[in-house]
Amino acid sequence: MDCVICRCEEVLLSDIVRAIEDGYTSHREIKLKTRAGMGICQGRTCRLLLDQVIASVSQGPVPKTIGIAPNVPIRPIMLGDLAKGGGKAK
Amino acid sequence: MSMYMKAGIRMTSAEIVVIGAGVIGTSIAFRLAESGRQVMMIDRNGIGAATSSACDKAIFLQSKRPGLHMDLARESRNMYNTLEEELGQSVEFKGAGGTVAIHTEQQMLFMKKFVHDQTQAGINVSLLNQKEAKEQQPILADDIIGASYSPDDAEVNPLKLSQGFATAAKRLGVEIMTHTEAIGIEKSNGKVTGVKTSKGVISTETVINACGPFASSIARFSGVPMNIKPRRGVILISEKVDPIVNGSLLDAQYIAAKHLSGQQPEYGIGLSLGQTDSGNLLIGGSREFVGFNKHVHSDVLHAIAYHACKVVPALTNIRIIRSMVGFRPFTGDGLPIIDRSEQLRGYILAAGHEGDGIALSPITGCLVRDLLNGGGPTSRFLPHLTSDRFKEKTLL
Amino acid sequence: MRIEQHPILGPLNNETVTFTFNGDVYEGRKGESIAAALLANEIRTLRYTAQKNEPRGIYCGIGHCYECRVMIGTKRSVRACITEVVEGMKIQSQGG
Amino acid sequence: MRMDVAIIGSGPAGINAAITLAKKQKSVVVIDEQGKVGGKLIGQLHEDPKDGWWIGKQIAEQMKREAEQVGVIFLLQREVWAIEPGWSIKMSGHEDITASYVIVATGAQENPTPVPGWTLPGTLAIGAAQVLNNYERVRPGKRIAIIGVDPLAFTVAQELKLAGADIVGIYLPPEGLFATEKAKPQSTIGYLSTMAHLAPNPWLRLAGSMAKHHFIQKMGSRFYPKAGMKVFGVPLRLRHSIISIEGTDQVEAITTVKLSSEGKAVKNSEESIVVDAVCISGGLVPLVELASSCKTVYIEELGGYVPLHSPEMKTSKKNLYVCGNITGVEGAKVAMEQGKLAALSIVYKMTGDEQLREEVRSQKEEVNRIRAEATITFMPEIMSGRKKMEQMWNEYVHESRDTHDIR
Repeated sequence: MDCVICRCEEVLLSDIVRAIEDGYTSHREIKLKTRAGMGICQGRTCRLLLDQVIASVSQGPVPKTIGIAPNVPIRPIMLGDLAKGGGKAK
Repeated sequence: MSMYMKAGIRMTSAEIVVIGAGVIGTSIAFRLAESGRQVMMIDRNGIGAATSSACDKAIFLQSKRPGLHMDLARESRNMYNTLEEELGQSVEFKGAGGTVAIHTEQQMLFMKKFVHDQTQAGINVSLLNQKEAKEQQPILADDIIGASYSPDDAEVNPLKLSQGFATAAKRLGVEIMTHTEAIGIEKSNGKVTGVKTSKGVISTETVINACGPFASSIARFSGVPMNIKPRRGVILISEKVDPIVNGSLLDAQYIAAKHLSGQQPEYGIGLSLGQTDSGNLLIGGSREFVGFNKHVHSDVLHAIAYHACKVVPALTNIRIIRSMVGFRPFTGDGLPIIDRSEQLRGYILAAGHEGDGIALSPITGCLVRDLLNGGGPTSRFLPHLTSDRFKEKTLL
Repeated sequence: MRIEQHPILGPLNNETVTFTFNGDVYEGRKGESIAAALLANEIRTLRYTAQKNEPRGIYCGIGHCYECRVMIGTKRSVRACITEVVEGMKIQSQGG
Repeated sequence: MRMDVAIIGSGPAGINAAITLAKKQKSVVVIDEQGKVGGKLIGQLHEDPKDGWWIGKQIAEQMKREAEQVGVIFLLQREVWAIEPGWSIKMSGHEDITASYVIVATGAQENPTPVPGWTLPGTLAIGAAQVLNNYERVRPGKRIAIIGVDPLAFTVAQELKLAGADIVGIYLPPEGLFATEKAKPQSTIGYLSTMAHLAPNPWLRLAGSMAKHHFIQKMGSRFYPKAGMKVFGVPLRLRHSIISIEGTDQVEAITTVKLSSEGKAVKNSEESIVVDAVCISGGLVPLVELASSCKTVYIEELGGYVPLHSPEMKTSKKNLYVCGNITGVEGAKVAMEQGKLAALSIVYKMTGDEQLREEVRSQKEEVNRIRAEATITFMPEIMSGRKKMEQMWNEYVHESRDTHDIR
């Protein structure tokens, strides 16, 4: 039975399986292809699930990706808050 | 079960090997396959996984300098009109026009001349007063003094673009090997004989280096030196919001950062704003020479955010969910190198589009096709895109 | 839904606050989260998704999944699960 | 604001670290994105065989009072979005905090188990149900089903029951991609046996003694009553799994299926059961994102990726320390002792005081003692996980002694 995997971007298990079968095999490729992990939670909820799907479809070990690119901001903050540190040099 | 999962290469020879599966490599692979060539495309990561997925989505014509740059961009822009039909899928292309916001009298002076030159060159672009600018782009700050507008500017989803080219190329028989890194070029008697990869050797007489900012590392083991250096660009991605941007938006500081070398703003900040079909805003950006350093100090993010809020105050309450770091292939004159190597036969370079990879992706496939096949509608551009134009001045 | 009597935790704080959700007026308890206040009023659906228009409510409860995001005035994507409801608060469902 | 130490996370680890530091006359700030202090502690409620009722909310309030008395500054409802060397803590609202030392005590997050229909309002991560029920005092539902068989599921089931909810059962997750072993009765009984010392739980004691050996595990799964057994009045259904959650605008029912002793779904055994809430328990995973600049290692027994750290809680980054569930999933009492240990290590490093060296040493022992005594073990192999970490740290120190300042 099909099931939502990425809740933010409404990506289904079948979407991910299809992408893997089409040759998009890594975490990043699946993200770029299906948008899984691109939403407001940035993969916090689906990251580990994606690893499991990859392992299952490719019949390999669960990829032990940390899945955490050191990507700031680590929390979604308002652009206005981010702007407060700017403009010093001007 | 996917064939890409297994290690090792099924095909061990190819007529042409394209290294790099970004918006440039995939476009080349597609056009070559279309012209009957047998092509293999390799990428150390995945389709469009590097620079082509860390860029904005605008196809701007009015930001280009009149002359060769403009002619290339215009021709490429026209190719977009039929591209989705050719690829058999949507790349979220929209001819929704583009606006350049003008904030200061100094910018106005610069933009007046810029727009004048562009109009002379036959570009459909006009200057808007404050009221017209706000009508065109209601989210602009009240203190803008005007804008320039072109209905010919357009936009596309870069992720869909490389995926679209790749899918269409595959349909035409191109074999795509992802997670396959080129680690050497095999040569004999001054000719290419193969590409050494992390998964084995592919014998070929023609190899195309379409590695964008990473082209230099391939060039190094080909023995053919080149001058492309990475210029880092950072873009902020917002949460999904209802459509608020009409087409694409730049500000005059962006144009200045692009074209004026003397008065660069700090971190090369200039606003570029676009919105994807999914509702996320892409808020750019910076231009910096920091090598391949992916770590972005918060000062850069602050500067981008500060500038964006100044030009578009409506963005203030929108949340930023992440930042994108891309390395643009910088040549120095804003134009790519599409050229055969003189020293090594069969080695072709197709890289160096800097921030125009998205705009010039369609035409680059045709340029390389015409370079290899001879003749063709784009061959008139090729003499201007050779690598020996840099012979006098070394950038690195 | 409120646990007025609890064998271990004793009686409940009875100080109330009044707030609105999508224009309707509700009563909550002082100090509780927006999510708790809405659930106590039997409201589980906080928003509908952008693409498929599916209902969503609180899921992780610790501010990670953002499923419970709501608008408070002009402030977007406020997490109902970790934000305290206060007197006079105007809460709106957020699209997307 | 310039501080000696900034602590991210006000859970039991972070807050105890803060109290310890403040008592040693260090200036310390605790930052949390929640409005209340205590992290996951606030929802906890269980009967401890030795100490009676453990009421997380009260313990958190008490610790907060103590912390404030000794001068700890709390910055709540601040989202930390970056930590830059120096240390500069970047927060929403753009308040500037610089600190000589940082302790990242961000705890753990839940690992979801996706089930068709799990996005319907009314389906909650089990930790969310716990906080709503015990802290907010709002029942997540009147009739509740629980997916996943693990210590947290048992604990929360009992807590929901205490608050008057009707628990229709604790079920196995659906068989498939995400719960291969967890979805099998046999391996679940094996897993339960590792929690045999879970004292407040009679069924587990039984399962524990029954399931020590593989053969008996097999027998157990075969003879496990199809109707389930009741554990403090909650049906534990090891021979049923939930295959979907139904409803239009919110949860209205679950569909269950019977399982063979091998864990295969029995044909035509689907049954629909009316519920208004479903809790999913999929285990906990350390939340390392704010410490992602440190070297991290994967240790299954600790819950996944964790920052590489010394037995004194220091990481590969100079003056960055960790404590609590970010270092491996354990109970609140262990987290508190780890917090104190991280704090003492920092004070020792700051002062070089020999007496502190002794305090650090004895606090390390205290952590181990509390760990050994824990009544709830989330990760059955936690001890071997901790040993692996110590080995990895020693290797790291050995490898990097010429290049790094790992003091």
